[in-house]
Amino acid sequence: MNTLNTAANRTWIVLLVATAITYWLGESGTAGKAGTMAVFVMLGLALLKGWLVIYDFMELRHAPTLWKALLVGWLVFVLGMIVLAYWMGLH
Amino acid sequence: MSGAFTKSMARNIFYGGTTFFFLLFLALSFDTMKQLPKRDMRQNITPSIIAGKHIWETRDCIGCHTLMGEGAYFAPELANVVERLGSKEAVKAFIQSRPVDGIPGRRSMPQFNLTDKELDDLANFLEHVNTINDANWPPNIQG
Amino acid sequence: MQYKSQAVAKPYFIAAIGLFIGQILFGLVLGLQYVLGDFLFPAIPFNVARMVHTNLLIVWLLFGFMGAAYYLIPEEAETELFSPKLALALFWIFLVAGALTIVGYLTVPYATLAQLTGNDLLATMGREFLEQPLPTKLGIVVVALAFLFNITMTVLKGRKTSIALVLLLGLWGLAVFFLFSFYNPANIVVDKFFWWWVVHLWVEGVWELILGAMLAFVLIKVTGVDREVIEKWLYVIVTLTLITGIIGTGHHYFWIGTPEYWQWWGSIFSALEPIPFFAMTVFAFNMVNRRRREHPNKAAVLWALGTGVMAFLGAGIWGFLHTLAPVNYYTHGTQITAAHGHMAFYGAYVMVNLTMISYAMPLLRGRAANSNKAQVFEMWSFWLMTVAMVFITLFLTAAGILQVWLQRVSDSPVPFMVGQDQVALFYWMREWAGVAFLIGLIVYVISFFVKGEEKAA
Amino acid sequence: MPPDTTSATMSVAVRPSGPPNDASGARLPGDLAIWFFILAELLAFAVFFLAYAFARAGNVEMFNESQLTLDLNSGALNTVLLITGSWFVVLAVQAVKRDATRLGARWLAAGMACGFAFLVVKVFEYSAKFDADISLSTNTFYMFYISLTFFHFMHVVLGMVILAILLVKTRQGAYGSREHNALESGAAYWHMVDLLWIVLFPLVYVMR
Repeated sequence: MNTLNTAANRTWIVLLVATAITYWLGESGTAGKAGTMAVFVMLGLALLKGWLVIYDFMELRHAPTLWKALLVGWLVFVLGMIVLAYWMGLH
Repeated sequence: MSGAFTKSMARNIFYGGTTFFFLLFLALSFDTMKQLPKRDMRQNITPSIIAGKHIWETRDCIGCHTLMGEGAYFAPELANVVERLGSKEAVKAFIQSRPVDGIPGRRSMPQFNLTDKELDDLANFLEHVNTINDANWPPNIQG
Repeated sequence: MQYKSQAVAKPYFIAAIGLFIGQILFGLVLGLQYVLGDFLFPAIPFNVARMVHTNLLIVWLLFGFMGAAYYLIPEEAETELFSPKLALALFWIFLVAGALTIVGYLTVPYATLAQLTGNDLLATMGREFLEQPLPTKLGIVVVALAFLFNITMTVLKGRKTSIALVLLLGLWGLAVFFLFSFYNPANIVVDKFFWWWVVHLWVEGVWELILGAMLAFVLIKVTGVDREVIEKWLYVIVTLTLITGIIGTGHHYFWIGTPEYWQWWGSIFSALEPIPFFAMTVFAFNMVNRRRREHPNKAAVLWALGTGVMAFLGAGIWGFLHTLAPVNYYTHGTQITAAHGHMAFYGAYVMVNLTMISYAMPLLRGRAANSNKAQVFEMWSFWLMTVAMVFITLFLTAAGILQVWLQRVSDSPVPFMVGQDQVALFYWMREWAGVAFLIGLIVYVISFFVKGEEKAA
Repeated sequence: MPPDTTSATMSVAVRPSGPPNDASGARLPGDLAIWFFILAELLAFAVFFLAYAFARAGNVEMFNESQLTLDLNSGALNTVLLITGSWFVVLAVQAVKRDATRLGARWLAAGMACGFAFLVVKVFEYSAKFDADISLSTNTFYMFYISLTFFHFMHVVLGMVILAILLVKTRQGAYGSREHNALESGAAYWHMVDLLWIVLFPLVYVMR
């Protein structure tokens, strides 16, 4: 079973890689030092991962745009507010 | 048949969701019961306080007053009344001195003709309720 | 009315309206005592009149729910009621027990009533809404179980529809949670904790199932929309109700000594509680807009739509007003709570009962709907009562906001009674709105006796 | 999610709203009812996530300091487990849609294994915390950490129950290329559980 032939398989690989990066950010303490930069990276990764799960795992790639908008909109809104809260935390 | 909205699925989600959230509520309630001893000063509950709660209930004080903010909104909050009036004696004197026919034109508290022991018990109960760790409610002494 | 045994609902509805009138009269007494402090003192002190007001409310709503069940279960299950005789017997037992309780409240000092009725054996009296003496509480359990046995057997031997299922779940839940009223520990925090399992899990839990089932039934009858669609909406609504309402109990566990995480859990989930009420309003209007028949009973349709809107306003919006912990810290135990209480009870449970009565009563009297003249009276009563309730709520909200400002928020907080004197104006205005409500109720009763050319059954 | 056996046949569903097969042939997998439920859950979690984020803005030092005590390894491992479990369920659904139901059943079992592993890792993580006398009432961070992860934990448990039912039904041959509504619905719920963890992991475990 060629692992890269379907979208789901490719997505799985990308998700693992993204998780590894986030883990590395935390483990190596870069999250602490780099601060804002690290937060943008990890939340960007979360956005990518969420997007892939919604499109390929939940198979909403072929769903009505209403439902795509709802799910992705939720993801963008939550991550956006987290960034806002993080920025407020800096001051 | 994709994208259908079947009633059987809706019913199953109703059963699953209800059971899920009731179990979650039981879990939180179980944890609450474990944490309460550190907050509700149950170790200080004396027979007098228990008798005081009985007086509180059998005179239906909750029908006019609030206790920890719950009850009727006709008369003042009583969880912190001992602190507000200054002493248990002041509270007992107030209860004892209620005129039988009330105060003309004013909201009036009935004369319950409580014995001295009953007054002591009730005052002890109200003082005890004030010691409970209720996330420092009310905002001020007025209750 | 397709089944003879549905007629047993009629006495329940009549008793419900009778007790409703009693409740409103005592409400006016209470409202007057707010402004004329020693009105009827010491004969009927405030706490006794309040007991009668709140207990009459709950008992007449229970009569309404039972009448609704006796009316709709045979029709849903497409079979005769299991035992109409049992239903009638229970009617008289419950009515007499209720009447005796009220007489007991009014004629005997509460402490004496407690001694006379075995409160020393098992102390369950003296708690808000649960003031009934022990024999009455036991009577309620007996009546509830026999009632549930009666309608459950009816459904078991007949057609099992989703509406009947949801209604049964709601009524069984009501009986189960009432059992917590017998638990009265010496520890006040544990006492309050489980007291909310009766009160909250009733009005923000299982009663909403009953409300949903009754509304769904009436909407099927008056709009003729396909049962499949309505029952799907019903499931979505009751799912949202329970997944928000059960944990929503947490908004009563902010300040009574329970751990402080409830301030987060309670706020978050009770903030979501208006959603099912909003869904119910969209549902009601959606079904009426897509109706497939013009039902002669216009008043019932008006009540059904009104139920959705007022439940969303009273329970949803006015509930959200003071459900978040940081807000509730200041409004807890003030007139804001009373304002929410009035409109929520009226919008959700009084109106759904009146919807059911308005729909079923003509059929019980042998006609599809009352005459247009009678329906005009009924619509007048709808608007009089609903608008009067809106004003009661607005005036109490104003009083509550002022009370919060004077007694809680300001840098120099005033004592309770000083604050109350300064909001007396709003209590006067609330009392006049209460009188308007009574007029609306009287017009409602009159509408049953107004003649005019009726439509065939 | 045991679908009503009586409607195992192709039940004509009257749809009050939601254009499942609109003009562009777009198709919403699974049952509309599950998507209502998913939206409700996403809303509840969104409010919880934002409550955490803005509560953190209030006292950053305490949150950062308490966060150090979290077991990042088990968090990352759990993320991998859920992602893999989600992937297995996607493969299961695809297999069943090709009428390869035996293969589909095996992928479902694999997905459940990942879910079970997640629960085991979580239980160890919790027991370590409870041994260190950390509870919901220790401080606001731990209250959020335990509340969020426990709320998610119970969603994984419910997801396992759903997968178990789907597994049994798949083995009974209830699903195939023709009928897979319930299977897709259960899969959508499982993917939602994964999506929630994808946001929760960086937010609670890593972000400082």
